[in-house]
Amino acid sequence: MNLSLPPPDILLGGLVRGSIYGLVALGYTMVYGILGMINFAHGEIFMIGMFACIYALGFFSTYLGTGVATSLALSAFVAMIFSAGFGYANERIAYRKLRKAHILAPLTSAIGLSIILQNFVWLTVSKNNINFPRLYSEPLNQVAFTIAGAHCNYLQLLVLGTAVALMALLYFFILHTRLGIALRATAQDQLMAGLVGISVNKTIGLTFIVGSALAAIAGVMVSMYLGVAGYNFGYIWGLKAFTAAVLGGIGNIPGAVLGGFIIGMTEDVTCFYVDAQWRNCVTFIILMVVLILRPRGILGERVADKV
Amino acid sequence: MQRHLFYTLLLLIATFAIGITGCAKKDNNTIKIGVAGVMTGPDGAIGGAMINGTQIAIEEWNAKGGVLGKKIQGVVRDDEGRPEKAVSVARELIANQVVAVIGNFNSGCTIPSSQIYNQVKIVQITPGSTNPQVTEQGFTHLFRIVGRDDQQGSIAAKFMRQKLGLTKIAILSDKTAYGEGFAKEVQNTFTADGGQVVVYDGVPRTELDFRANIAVIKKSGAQALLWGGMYGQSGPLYLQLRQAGLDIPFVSGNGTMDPNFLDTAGANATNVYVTFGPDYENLPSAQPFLQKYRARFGKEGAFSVYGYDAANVLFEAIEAAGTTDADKIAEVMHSKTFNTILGSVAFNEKGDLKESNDILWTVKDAKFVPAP
Amino acid sequence: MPTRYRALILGLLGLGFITFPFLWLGLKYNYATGAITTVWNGANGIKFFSNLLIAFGFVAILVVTHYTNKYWDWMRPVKHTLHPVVEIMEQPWWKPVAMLIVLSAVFFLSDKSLDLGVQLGIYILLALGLNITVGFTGLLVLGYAAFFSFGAYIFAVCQQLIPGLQWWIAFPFVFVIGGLLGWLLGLPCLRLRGDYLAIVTLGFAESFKELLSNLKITNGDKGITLSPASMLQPIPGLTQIQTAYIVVAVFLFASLFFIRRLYNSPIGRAWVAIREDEIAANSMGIDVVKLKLLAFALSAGVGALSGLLYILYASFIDPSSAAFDKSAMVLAMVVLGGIGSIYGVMLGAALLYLIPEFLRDSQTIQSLSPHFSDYRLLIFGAIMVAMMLLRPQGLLGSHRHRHEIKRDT
Amino acid sequence: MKALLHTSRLGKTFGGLKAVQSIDLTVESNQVFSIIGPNGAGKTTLFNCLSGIYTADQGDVYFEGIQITHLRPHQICHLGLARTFQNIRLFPGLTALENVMVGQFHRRSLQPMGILFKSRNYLNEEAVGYEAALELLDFVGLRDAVNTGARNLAYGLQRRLEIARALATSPRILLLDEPAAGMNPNEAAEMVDLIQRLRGRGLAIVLIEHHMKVVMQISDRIMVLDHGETISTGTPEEVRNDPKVIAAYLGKES
Repeated sequence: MNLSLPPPDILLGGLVRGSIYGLVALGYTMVYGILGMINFAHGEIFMIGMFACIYALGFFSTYLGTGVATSLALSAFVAMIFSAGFGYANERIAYRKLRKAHILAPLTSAIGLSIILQNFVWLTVSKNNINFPRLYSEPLNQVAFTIAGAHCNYLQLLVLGTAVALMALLYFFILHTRLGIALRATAQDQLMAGLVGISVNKTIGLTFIVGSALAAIAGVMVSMYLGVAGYNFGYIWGLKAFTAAVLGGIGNIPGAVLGGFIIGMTEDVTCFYVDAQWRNCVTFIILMVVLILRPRGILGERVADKV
Repeated sequence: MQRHLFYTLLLLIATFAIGITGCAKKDNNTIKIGVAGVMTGPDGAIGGAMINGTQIAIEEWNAKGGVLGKKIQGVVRDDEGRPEKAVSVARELIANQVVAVIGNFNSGCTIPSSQIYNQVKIVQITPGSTNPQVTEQGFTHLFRIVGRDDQQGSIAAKFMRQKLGLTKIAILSDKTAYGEGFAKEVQNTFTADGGQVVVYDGVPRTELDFRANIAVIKKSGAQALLWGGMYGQSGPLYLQLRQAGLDIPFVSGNGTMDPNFLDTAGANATNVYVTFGPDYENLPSAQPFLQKYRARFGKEGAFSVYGYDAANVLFEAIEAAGTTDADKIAEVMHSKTFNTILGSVAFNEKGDLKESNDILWTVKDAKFVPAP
Repeated sequence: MPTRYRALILGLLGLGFITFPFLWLGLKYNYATGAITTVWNGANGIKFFSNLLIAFGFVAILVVTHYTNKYWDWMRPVKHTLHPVVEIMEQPWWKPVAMLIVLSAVFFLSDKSLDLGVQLGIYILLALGLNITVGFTGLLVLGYAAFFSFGAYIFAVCQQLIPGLQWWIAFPFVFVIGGLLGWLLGLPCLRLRGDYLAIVTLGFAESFKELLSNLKITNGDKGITLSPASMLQPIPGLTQIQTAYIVVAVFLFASLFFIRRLYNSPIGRAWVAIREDEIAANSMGIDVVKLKLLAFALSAGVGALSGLLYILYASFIDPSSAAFDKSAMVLAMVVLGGIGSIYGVMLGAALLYLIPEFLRDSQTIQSLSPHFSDYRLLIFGAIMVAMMLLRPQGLLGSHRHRHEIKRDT
Repeated sequence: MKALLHTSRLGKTFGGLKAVQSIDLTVESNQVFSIIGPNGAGKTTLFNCLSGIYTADQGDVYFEGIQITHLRPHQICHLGLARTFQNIRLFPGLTALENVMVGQFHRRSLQPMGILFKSRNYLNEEAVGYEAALELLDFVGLRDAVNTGARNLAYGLQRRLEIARALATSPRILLLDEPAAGMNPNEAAEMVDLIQRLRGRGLAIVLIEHHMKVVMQISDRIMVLDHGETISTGTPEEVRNDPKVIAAYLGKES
């Protein structure tokens, strides 16, 4: 145990991880906010995003022969479309009919769907981790600048920048656009929102689509960042992102981002002060303590019981 | 009353369902051999390639007429690399009345499952588990056809200390029996040799982002990184090490010895050292097997040869014992010398190879080659 | 009608589009340059679908069950829930008969069937335990596997510290300590409602798992194997697996017996009252926190007990036993069988455990499609989704469970 | 002789909204005490404070001289205060009989061994409870619906079942929250009859009601609330003639 300040590259790594957690957590939090249900298949949609992007890269370089930067941008977009498609299918299949059933029914069907998606990729793509093509990730892995001996590469900057920008955009979207208002109204009271002319089905579908698209971006960045993609990434990263959403106060958008950063930083700082093997443990213990002290998470609000 | 009848009926059906599901067809014309190993999950490629090698051996023997005049039936089970699953696979294989077992791959799986096999005294031969503890349990029916981690670990440590002349190294491992065992051996040998281990840490098996660990290593001023773990994590670890601007040697055990590592690490992977068995690719004895394997499954894995050898040794022993009695087979295996692709093989009283033939490999032009 | 078909066709087209690359394209890396290309890989998709052909059998079963849904009601008990004890004074004849059937099965089942039976029994016990919280009291617990591995680890650690610890001594202790852990965990979080409890228990299970994989005393990720002295000793005249079967069966019957009695007592009625309406129950003089804690502790105790049975049988435990997939599996058993219905839960456990086993081992299916065992989890997931859509109250659950577990408003 | 239920300067605020403030009320035993007032006057909030669902911010509640302000709902129930809810809160999945038997919970000696092994004592208690529950269902006129699921009962019967369930806790005082809401005159008359009979059992009753006819018919004392404050208390006759009450109900005369 040392008491010196952690080196800057640890803080940077923590920030990058945290922003990815935050992006995935947004999907959990949005669905929870509007439906009051936990979307257990969200992690798998994140995982689909990585694979869709890798396929798209291959497709563009085979049939269109576009340059590296163009291919990447296009592929990220394609990944968003595919993830959004899976997210929407998830809502249609596992949630729409069960919206009024008791809470365990959609939970079970979502768990079932996540098993399906995981095994689908496992069976059709690969049982092992596959690589993110180096040609596209290597230029971004060049060192952009160095502070205090810490190398910061373009990818890390890109991840951080994209994450923060997307979160801000989403926040603006929810607060200030017509659709955002419809979304918030549906979250408050579905019946009433329907009565004042909001299409509840469309709004909920949209929530899934937006959340899934964000997850796809996170997926693309994760597979670039790690160099690999695997069928079980959805479970591993999804669980952490879910933890982040809960920590920040599930249903609360700034909360998800905050939770993501807290968890990312905690993990990496634990690695420096204690030991890498304790990082998950410390994270979950923090979660437990926060939940016991503030049951609704850091930014969550207390809701009074209706009698 | 109807309801009571219904429940009784349901129960009867359930009992019979268990009965039918569990009913193994008795067949006296085959010899069942259990093949257990990791086929899915992060180690799926390397374990699957090992099992493919075993399968080729089984087919060759069946083409020759089988063992003791009976066809060999391989009962292949996936332990997913998880010890818990390996134990239930072991129970299942025993219930299936297998004569002997080839497997498991991961040391973490072999150690608990061997205890199950030991209870009923079934011959088990592992083609991939290198942790010393596997054979230190004192089981008479357990054999291993690869080198041990203490041999492997001391080779790696001596290489770093004496050949590269390093004094400070960092050690990272996954927390499995294999990874941690290997890391421990290196640590012991390296410090005994006058070196210093500045970082010693473990990461979970599912972790792929090592940037925080690398930052710690960088700060510690280590001159080399030793990784005790599997190729699934080696690739990203190597990539991230180089991205952080650390060009120190990356030394690892035989878990890294898989083409998948090269795919991830990239074409210009340099300064990588891996301990592994002899160079089979240039052995004339391996050529027929390699041709057959490549024609059928594509590029072989590092442990395909070991899987093939383990199966051959086992069948030869059964043939020589003239019976499927486990005690007899074990006796033969302890006493006989077998000819395999990797040379002649004999087992000591622990079940280990009498002579380990591990050497150090390096990567050159995206290929593993023996280190000069 | 046409609009319905149009939606269906559009949906299928959409699904076809989003699954297209995964099914029909292959990836080719060029490792020298790091570039990637895709190739048409029709064989992949054809293999996928041809292996799934068998699944049409299941689709047929589901369709049939869907249309015979209304006839199912005769299957479930006439009086489904609790009744005052005075009404059920007479002992049904079928119970001892059923017990005898199950117990005597030990003599004519093969070892493999006994192995299945033992594991199934342990799963049923787990599902029964979880049913106390999720089914009776309406507390959604997502980290139930933590109690399971806790029970197993308690014994595994103790037998390391006390050499020669006999297996049968452990049962009462493990039950009590497991219950105590449940009680301690419940203490701070039972003031939370609904899904927050679920989240806390999930977090607890994960941190427990991480703790297990880091502590020295639990031997980290490598797990603990029992020493031979502490393993399940065979009853004279029986093999070890037969003994295990009988021990599991006896514990299963005992828990079934006691859980049913509790369910039909004032305590059971209070639990259901809490599930149905917590505030009303509180106003009717029920100490909600105390009863919830009781349910939590009992459920944890049963979970720990099944963990102990597991380690006695498998003689090995490692941290992955506390992972979320096990909790999810047990929860799926409870939900699929019918929340709150004791027999439903047993049926759910039996189906969910036996279906994948059956799919893997059936010779007929193997010969029709050799790789089918790989596809069993996929089909398992599909069954879970389909069941929820067609019969959200579970197989033996009644319709009235639909609205019971309310969401936070 | 202490009053059965007594509050002093009771107040409860939600955020900035003063739902009820400085309420003083006194209910004597075997009295029917009605609380009336326009919608949003704070009647139900007052009930929730009395029965412990909300904890009052200011002031105290006394039950037979014992301070119950900070007790939890079940503890208040144990002392002998039972209530019904404005929007019926039965246990919909249970039968009528089971609903009533839930109300007997706190009077049982719950010995785990007794339950698990069916001791004689436990079986006796269960049988006594069973008879008592049947008697109560008979009393409220639900004899025929003993084994009907609460969800399947008609609206009026659900109200009655709620009363039977509250009675099963053997209270000294019963808080009824709009028992006649949404009923036609016939049903309302039956409800009046039921309340009279309840009084005959020696219970004190606190009633929230909008049916003026019902209130005037059966109340001993009436309290009028408006905007969380008491504007009038007295006998039906006094309240009816109170100009403040008329103003609150009909609007201020200009």
